[in-house]
Amino acid sequence: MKKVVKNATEAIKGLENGMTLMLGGFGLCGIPENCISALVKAGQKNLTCISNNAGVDGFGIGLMLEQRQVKKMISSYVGENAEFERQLLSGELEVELTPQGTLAEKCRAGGAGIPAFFTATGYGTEVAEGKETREINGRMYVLEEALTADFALVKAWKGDTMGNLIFKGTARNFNPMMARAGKITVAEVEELVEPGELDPNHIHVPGIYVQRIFKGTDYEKRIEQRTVSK
Amino acid sequence: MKKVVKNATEAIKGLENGMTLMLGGFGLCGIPENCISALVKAGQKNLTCISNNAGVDGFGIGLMLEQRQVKKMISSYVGENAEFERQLLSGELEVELTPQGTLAEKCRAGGAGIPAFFTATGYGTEVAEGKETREINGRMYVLEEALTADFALVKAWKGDTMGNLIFKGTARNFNPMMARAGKITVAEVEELVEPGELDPNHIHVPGIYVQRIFKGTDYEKRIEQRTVSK
Amino acid sequence: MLDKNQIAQRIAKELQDGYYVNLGIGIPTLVANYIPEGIDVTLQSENGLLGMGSFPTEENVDADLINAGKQTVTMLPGSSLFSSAESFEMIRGGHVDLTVLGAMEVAENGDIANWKIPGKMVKGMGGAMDLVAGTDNIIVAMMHTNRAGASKLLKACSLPLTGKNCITKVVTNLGYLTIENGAFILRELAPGVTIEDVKAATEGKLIVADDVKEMEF
Amino acid sequence: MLDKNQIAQRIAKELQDGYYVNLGIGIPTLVANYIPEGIDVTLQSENGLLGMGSFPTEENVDADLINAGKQTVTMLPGSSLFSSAESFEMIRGGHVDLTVLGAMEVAENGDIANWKIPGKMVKGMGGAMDLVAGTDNIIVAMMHTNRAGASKLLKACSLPLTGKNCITKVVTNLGYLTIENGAFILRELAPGVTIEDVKAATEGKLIVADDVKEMEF
Repeated sequence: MKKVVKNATEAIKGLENGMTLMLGGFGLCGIPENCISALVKAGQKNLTCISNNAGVDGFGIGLMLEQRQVKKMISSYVGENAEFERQLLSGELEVELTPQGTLAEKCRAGGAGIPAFFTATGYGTEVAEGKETREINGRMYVLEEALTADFALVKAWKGDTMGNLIFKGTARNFNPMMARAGKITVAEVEELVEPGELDPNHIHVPGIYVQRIFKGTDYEKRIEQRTVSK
Repeated sequence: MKKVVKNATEAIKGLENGMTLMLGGFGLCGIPENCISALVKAGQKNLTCISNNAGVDGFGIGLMLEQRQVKKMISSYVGENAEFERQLLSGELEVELTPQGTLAEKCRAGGAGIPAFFTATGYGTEVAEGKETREINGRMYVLEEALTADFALVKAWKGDTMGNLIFKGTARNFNPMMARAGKITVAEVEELVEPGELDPNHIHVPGIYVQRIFKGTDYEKRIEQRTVSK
Repeated sequence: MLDKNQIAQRIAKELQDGYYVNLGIGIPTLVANYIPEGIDVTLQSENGLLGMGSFPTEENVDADLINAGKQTVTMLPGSSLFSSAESFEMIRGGHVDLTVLGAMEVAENGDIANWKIPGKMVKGMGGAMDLVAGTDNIIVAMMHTNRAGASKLLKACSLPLTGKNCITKVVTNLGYLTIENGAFILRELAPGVTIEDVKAATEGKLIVADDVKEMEF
Repeated sequence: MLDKNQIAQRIAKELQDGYYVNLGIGIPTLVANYIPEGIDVTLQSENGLLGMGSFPTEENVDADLINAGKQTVTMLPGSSLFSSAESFEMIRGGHVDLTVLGAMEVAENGDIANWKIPGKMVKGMGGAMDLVAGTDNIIVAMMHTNRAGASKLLKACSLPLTGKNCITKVVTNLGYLTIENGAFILRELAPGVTIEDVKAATEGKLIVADDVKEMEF
């Protein structure tokens, strides 16, 4: 059971052109910075990226967009990125906008062996177009299908060599569900510890979901809206 | 925001004949002992109880069965209770057997606003009889509906006065999902602390789901299979 | 006429002790500044935080602790942290007592449009569709008319919908209105605003409540 | 002929390094005693524990730490605890590498029956239906015939099913068989057992593999 790899480059081995990826994070909070850097360096193309947001110009998934690596984004909000807008308008990039809760649930379902579920979210809107709808107990619902990915790239605070993960603050966000929905899940962590150092009762993602893990380096953790009070 | 009540008797106020209850626990591990005692004392009848198991003779839900309080059980395994068997065979008690994972997911769905979901579990068995089935991506699935309850009675290890809960060991089991699926969720805890004493990152059930909380007393924590090694 | 802060202030009067509340970006965020004395309210941030506190001091800024508007925030005693899936279990499951959000258009049948303008760059709906589908009690906070002076309270929304038949309360710069049985009911007038002002600014069916009164703060 | 411990021992040879394994009650539980040297296996208990250790010493018995058979257990370094919903996400989502469970009947098409005998008290399926639907790699551990001497490897199950077309491997007291294309393939014979013995005890279609051999331990 050797899950520990040396670095991001080794962790994304086998990640090929045309694959579907999940990338954890909300805005720039909790994104897999090291894996994104390795992807930009490796240069895979035609990727479908499932991520709540699309980064900003010059950081996060924005870096992949600049290298024209992304064919399609599945996201709930993409409004912080001028390069994204340019590629979308020019037709280079495809986007599938999904309500944030539905996106989270679709990822969760993908890891949980639930191929499809009903939700009231989006009923009567263009999100429901082409999808099955039905009345259940007097209310209308939309049938949504699960998402899975060839690679899920997640970022955790602490992890152990068996792949158990703990997140910090709101950097948890989409990471836990995506970790469960990847055929190969790569976790980059700030602290990599030995089995037994994490309290079994505090683990957010059990190691069974994680295939590769490494200690990330040089986290920038860029802040989008630095708001302070006195 | 006054969630703290004095004891189990106060906590189950409004729990009436004919209601549907969820009771946390797996076997006798993590069951709401205080609430069950209060229910036996209060004597409500014709209850529908959603619980993975049905207790044993003389303990847990077994105590409610002895008082003929239960009309129907929705469970995955009920094999440890002779009184249960007697009432079932005599027609006094109804039982709806549900696969354990489907039961857990139905409770989770009930709290999560998912009215129905597809699962492969039970396809081709009598569990699927009368239910919609369909092929998704080449595999057959069964449509299962969510469960909710008038009262969810759960047992946690620690809780704070805002209703945040932390469980211990495998006493977590069905408690978190049931806590989310009760119209009124009652949590009994071994230790009741002030807000801020529980680490926000360790909380298993956020207080938003819990309407009433109290410090339980006299936990017996009976063990069904005391297995030891030397 | 109300300014943005006064709109927030009026909405804050709807808060009840013990409420769990999700505040959208813009005017809704300002509601947090006017929570009445003695009322205990817990703020939910859909990126995974219940019990959101104020902005941090410079020394306490933490890149790993932001709100749904991507602003740095703090926690309070009793806060809890969770995943996005859990966050929307709360929202979709109806556990949030009140959602306050902005809108581009609201219709007399309770439809809301607030995420997309055809021909303009689409940013995405974020969590808005889940919030309007999941919460029973929703207050829309917005200006009564758009910059071109056109009504935002319409017979039918012209923009792509965020949700159908879900809005029951609207607070604008002109007043407080409820939506019932296919009409806007004018309940309260902002100081200095007349019934005629509201009529002129409302395209949808408008009914003036018998007991319409001036708004109190 | 194998005894229960030898059945478990043969199954343990199927374990691979890094496997996450769910062991059912009965013979399957015994597999844990025969995990080969150098093979690191993590045991999943569906009531909410990954990384199950041995039984506790008398002093370490904890009523809050049991396995799916309701027995007191221990944790190991690297264990994790979780809810029943999470546990079955693992199982249903195909994250468990191997499930070993007992059966009353297995059919040549891979159907399994192991939870209900009409006319007898029903105890319930517990997690068995989820395990057989969720795991690709399932080994059934059982006696080849029942107490009355009737075959348990059948053309079609007579008892209510636990799952359809899901079993691919069966280890019995007589041998090791796979299920492929609607037939039992005899791969290994237990010591002292002949092909004729297996044929006589198997009601379903039986094919003897060209390279059938005596089982090694």
